[in-house]
Amino acid sequence: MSAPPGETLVVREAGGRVAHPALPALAGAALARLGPGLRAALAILGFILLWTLVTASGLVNRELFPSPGMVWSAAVELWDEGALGSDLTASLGRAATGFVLGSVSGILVGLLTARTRVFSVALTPLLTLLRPIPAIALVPLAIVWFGVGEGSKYFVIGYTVFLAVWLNTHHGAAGIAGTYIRASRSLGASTRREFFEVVLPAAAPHIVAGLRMGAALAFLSLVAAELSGASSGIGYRIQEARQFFRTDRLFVGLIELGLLGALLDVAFVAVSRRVIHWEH
Amino acid sequence: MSAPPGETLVVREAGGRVAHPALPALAGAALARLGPGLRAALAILGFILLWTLVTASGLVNRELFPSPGMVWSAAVELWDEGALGSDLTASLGRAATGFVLGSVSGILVGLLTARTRVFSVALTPLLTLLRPIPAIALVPLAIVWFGVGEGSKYFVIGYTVFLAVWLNTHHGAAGIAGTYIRASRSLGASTRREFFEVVLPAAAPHIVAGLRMGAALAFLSLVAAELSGASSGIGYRIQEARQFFRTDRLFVGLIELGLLGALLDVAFVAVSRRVIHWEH
Amino acid sequence: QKVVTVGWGSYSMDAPQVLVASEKGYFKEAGIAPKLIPFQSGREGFEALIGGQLDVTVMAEFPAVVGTLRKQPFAVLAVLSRFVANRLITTPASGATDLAGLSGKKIGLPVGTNVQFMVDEDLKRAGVKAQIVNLTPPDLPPALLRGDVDAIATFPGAFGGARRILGERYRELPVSAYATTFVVAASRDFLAKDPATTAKLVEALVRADEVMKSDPAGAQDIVAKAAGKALTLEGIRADWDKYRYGVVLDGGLIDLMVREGTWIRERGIVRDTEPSAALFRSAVADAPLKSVAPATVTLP
Amino acid sequence: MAISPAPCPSPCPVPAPVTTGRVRVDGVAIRYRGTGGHWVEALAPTDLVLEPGSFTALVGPSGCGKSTLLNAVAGFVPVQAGRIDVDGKSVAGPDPEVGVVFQQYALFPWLTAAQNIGFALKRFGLSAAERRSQALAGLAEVGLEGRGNMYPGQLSGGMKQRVALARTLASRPKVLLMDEPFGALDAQTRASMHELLLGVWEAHRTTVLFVTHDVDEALVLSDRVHVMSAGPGRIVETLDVASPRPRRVDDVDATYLANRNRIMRRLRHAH
Amino acid sequence: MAISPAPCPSPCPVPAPVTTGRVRVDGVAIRYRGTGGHWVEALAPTDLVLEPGSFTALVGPSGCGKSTLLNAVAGFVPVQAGRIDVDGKSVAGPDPEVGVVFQQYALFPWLTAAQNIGFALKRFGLSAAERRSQALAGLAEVGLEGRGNMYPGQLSGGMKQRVALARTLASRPKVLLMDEPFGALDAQTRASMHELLLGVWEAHRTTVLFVTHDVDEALVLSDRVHVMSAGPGRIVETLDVASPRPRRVDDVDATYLANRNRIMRRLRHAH
Ligand SMILES: Nc1ncnc2c1ncn2[C@@H]1O[C@H](COP(=O)(O)OP(=O)(O)OP(=O)(O)O)[C@@H](O)[C@H]1O
Ligand SMILES: Nc1ncnc2c1ncn2[C@@H]1O[C@H](COP(=O)(O)OP(=O)(O)OP(=O)(O)O)[C@@H](O)[C@H]1O
Ligand SMILES: [Mg+2]
Ligand SMILES: [Mg+2]
Repeated sequence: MSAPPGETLVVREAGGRVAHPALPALAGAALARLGPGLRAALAILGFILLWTLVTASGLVNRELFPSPGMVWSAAVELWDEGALGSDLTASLGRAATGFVLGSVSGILVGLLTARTRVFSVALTPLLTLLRPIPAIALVPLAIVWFGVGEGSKYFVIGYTVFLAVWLNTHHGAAGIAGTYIRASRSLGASTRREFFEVVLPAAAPHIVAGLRMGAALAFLSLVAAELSGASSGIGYRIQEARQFFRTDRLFVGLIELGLLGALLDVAFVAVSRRVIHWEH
Repeated sequence: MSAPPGETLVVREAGGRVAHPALPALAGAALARLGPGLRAALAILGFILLWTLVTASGLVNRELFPSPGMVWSAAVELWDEGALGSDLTASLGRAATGFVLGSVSGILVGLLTARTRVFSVALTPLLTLLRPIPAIALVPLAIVWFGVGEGSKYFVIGYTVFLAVWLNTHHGAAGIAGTYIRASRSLGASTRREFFEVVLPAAAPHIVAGLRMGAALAFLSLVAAELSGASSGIGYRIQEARQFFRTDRLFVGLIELGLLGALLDVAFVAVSRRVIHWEH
Repeated sequence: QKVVTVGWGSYSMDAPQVLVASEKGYFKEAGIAPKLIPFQSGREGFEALIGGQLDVTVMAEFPAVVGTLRKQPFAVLAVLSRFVANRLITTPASGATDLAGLSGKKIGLPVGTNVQFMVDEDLKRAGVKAQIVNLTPPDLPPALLRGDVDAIATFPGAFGGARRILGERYRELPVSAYATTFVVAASRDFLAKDPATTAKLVEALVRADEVMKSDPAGAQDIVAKAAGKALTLEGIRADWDKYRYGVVLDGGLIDLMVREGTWIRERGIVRDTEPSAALFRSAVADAPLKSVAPATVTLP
Repeated sequence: MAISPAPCPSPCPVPAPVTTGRVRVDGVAIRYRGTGGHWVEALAPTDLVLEPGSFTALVGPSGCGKSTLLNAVAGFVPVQAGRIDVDGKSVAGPDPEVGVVFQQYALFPWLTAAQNIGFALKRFGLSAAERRSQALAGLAEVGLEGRGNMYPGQLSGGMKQRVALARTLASRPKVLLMDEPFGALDAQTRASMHELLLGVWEAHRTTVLFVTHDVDEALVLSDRVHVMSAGPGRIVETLDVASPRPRRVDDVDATYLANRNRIMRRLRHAH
Repeated sequence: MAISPAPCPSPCPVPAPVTTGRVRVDGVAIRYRGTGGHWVEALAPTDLVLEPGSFTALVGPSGCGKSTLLNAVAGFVPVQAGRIDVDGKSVAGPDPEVGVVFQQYALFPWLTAAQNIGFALKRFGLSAAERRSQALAGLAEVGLEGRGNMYPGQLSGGMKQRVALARTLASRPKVLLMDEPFGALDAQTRASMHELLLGVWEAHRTTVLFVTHDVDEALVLSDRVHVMSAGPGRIVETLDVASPRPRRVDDVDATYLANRNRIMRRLRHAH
């Protein structure tokens, strides 16, 4: 889908058509030589510097827009309280459980709707109507139906995960190249073998893409799920920080979400590259 | 990506390998003959029937799980109050404004990060860290930063839209086939013409896909945006229903979201098929 | 007409002065056009006040305590009412008839609010240990109904809804004399820029307060009209006595703020400031109320 | 990429006569439902016989119905009229007795080369070890010793098509259908695949139906060439190729040239 | 799909001698940075001269550096050593004087056929109406009258490549570089494209460098064939094709056959 990363640059250098090959181009060429990790670190350092300058300038209310130093102190405070660790455990546990529930059901329903017309006709319109309903709108129902314990949180997280995984699985399993099916049949495979040995692996890249999206969504719906009925977790801690006007602690929560989510995604991509090794 | 819809069925019929070509297969064949609209209507009718049966069975508390009839009455009630119409206007207005703000900025930043290395290096890591932070976690900050009026709502909606549109625009504009660029340059196009006449249209299918996702997200974040400082809108009405334990009115809100979101998506696809006519 | 933005919630019963002054035209007479902006909670209104989005807001005292400890630029102008009928709500299924009966049981409430302060104080006084479950107000009655928790504690405005949902299973447990104290507060900016308007605003509230005392039935009609479907006239009449209305500034407010401040500090989340009486006194701007009704200001 | 040696030691042993793999296409016509709901006539009523062990090519311009005819023999596409028999048994669906090699290889990318061949062997109820050793033997036959653990994505186009050929042969078909199997390969790789295919064919002596639009390919490989034309698809000319085997692409003669010019001219007027 | 008539009325008028479009490749070597960071030698130092108005083909197996050499002449790829001149001017980047036709057409799918050609005409500062009429004339030249408002997605592969050819010619190049332009077409369409290309070439008399791995194509089209070999890419044989024009694919002679066998054999040993 994308051109080899180096090539565009070569064309540009060879073309010599850039009207002002000034600072951006030169900086770009210099940056190209750094590794991707180093580049990201540099960008984040630059951002923190900017952030420090803005808060130090006195233009903003630091209680509402804390400086990096204040956020760091708040993180240390949360760590000393032991809240950082326990929040992580609680949130990751919830996200993981909701993710497993949502993705298992999403894969099953997706395979059903993709490969059996009756299920497709019966379920696709309903699922299409469910998609625009956000998890947060379902929190009240979740509490009523599943109680204030972990059940409702699993439901809210699992719901968003389910929709993403179902959609991807459905498209993957419905769009399998006809030649795979033809090859399988003309090699004498039974319907059962066709399903397990051809349909499933052929849809696997899409399923894994759905799982990746689902993992991101499990994270995104965590805050909504922990709004009510939780007494630990990142979402809870964000709520608590809000109640006590601790914007610095709120920022810690947001940064936790950002870092964890990004790390999770990187880990997910690394693992899925191994599972779906033939796609790369 | 997907095989022509008719073909799989043909293969199946010809194959004659289905062990029990019983009810599902026959029903499937019959359903295949109906139009897609009719099939969806049938499915939804069936679902409403099922729902009626469940609520009539007395197995569920109807205060917490209202019957279709109760939901219909609640909808009529809301209509008579004039709330249905005003909610729609308010919510659609907010979603539209947030969508426009988010998508314009998303397209601009996406084109910048895709075509200029310095911006890519500086912004991509930050945007990656922002992605796992849900809109709802930003609501407290939005109120403080952007006010209680519509500003904070536009921010919350625009934020989610921005991330989706940026990501798609970035991938679209970064992954343009090298031959288009080469063709453009060897036909004597200037950098300016290359950008407006080649890069932009070549990235357009991805941008439009991002806009479609953004439109869905504008809808999904509406409820979060209307949690605070709103006195109308579907999200507000859902909150209100929750405060007063009117599960029937809550269902009306959820169904509104589902229907509107689905309709919007259908409309979006229809329009974008015309805009990106060459992709079909 | 000077436009004043006012943070507002479902406070029809908690702060009827605002509705009465509006209806009677006292604001208009004072040259003020109040613009009510609704919030789900006093907390959000307070956030908007701090963010410079509101001129004044109505809320319970608790956010003011936190805001003072966090040195936010605002001031309390006056107390509007005190809700003196706080209760824990339970059902027969819990088997509890008093606080002691909740020992080892689960109590649902919104954590980080005055409700938690109230329950904590009472449990401590009674020497009872119970498990607190954090729930947003709308989720409290269904959680109790489902038996997820054994009792709930909620905000004054939510008792009616809880009674409706729980039906005949609705039971109340008496609690201590904690009174939710509803105040009106202004941003420091607004106070500094327009002291005259502030005083006129307070004056209009004082006039409304007097009407409520002299003609409660008329005031109740006004509230019923303004509240629309959310409250019935009968409900308003039945609950009227659960409030002690009066635009005042008294020592009781400071005492309560110190108690809450100490409690918050013990929880360890806000610990940068000593919750002294002097600190909270400094968060109260008594000049406007003093200028229109000096007798109602009895601060130490 | 080494090209495998000449298909048999000279003098060639006379192969035993083949008796199975007779394909009879009898008045077969095929229509598709087009996008507008109306029918597209893809193949006019067509008769065709493939003798056991023969190698037949089908050439013709794009869209003339070559794949349609082949897919009907493979059991992928139902016929609207007429019937297709393989050894007297009517074709009702895909059958491992009728093997197919596809242009796009259709190797399963999630299986290694050996596992792909193993997939075809499963129907014989062998043990895993037997399957593995037979799969490796199949790979060796197409010149891919030691590549058993490579995934299709790691193989070049020519190698992929060799694996696909080995996989199809592993299910021991009596008839081998090939739909532009070398269409995606460059001219040099294609030439070496021709030699390989002929070698394998001499060894297995299945009946082959080979679809291509490359006249040279048809002439190098087959005993008989059917030229098709579109609108609706039908056979417009049949030509027997008598040149002795083994044939060499880089050493063709005047008969070859005459046949080539004749088919070329036929194709120019066929579309 | 009608094939355009013979390239010129007989007797052919003797064309005026062409003087521009001389390409000189002088000791050009090209390396790429591979995935591991180390360098891949794609083209060993190579000399090559394309005479004004000549038609030169480059044949060779996949990966032997044909595209690399062509892309260097086009200014797409920087050279590591040596220099490339077009009419004495060193190539520093893409230039409309050196037109390129790509295998994957590279037509802009969001523009109609006429607009695609108009894209190339913009640099001449014409009015929109003039652009349109010149674009339509260009389309007519490649046999696509009346197709101006069709989008590339609505055209067949052969038609797309005609539009691409017309677009490149519209920028009035002195040199025309074609990288396997007909590789994706079926054999019949390809043959008709050959006639079309030769007709256009006779009319414009640009210098043509034509990359292919199809020996027949090279022999039918060109004055001179360079055979390349890989590891690193280099020219291993050069062959002048003297057969008189116009040549016909469906009526080739013995000289043709000798040349063909010679190149085929060279290629067998080249990779
Ligand atoms: N599944 C299908 N649905 C509708 N029409 C089809 C289908 N498959 C093929 N056709 C049509 O039937 C005709 C014959 O197609 P077929 O694929 O058999 O041609 P072909 O000779 O194999 O062409 P090519 O050389 O391009 O592979 C064409 O007009 C094609 O458009
Ligand atoms: N952008 C690139 N980066 C690294 N290596 C490259 C690049 N482009 C080509 N190569 C390598 O250079 C060599 C020559 O490639 P080139 O594309 O010129 O071959 P070719 O003769 O055109 O092949 P084909 O017939 O397949 O088009 C090959 O080994 C190829 O892998
Ligand atoms: Mg075909
Ligand atoms: Mg190439």
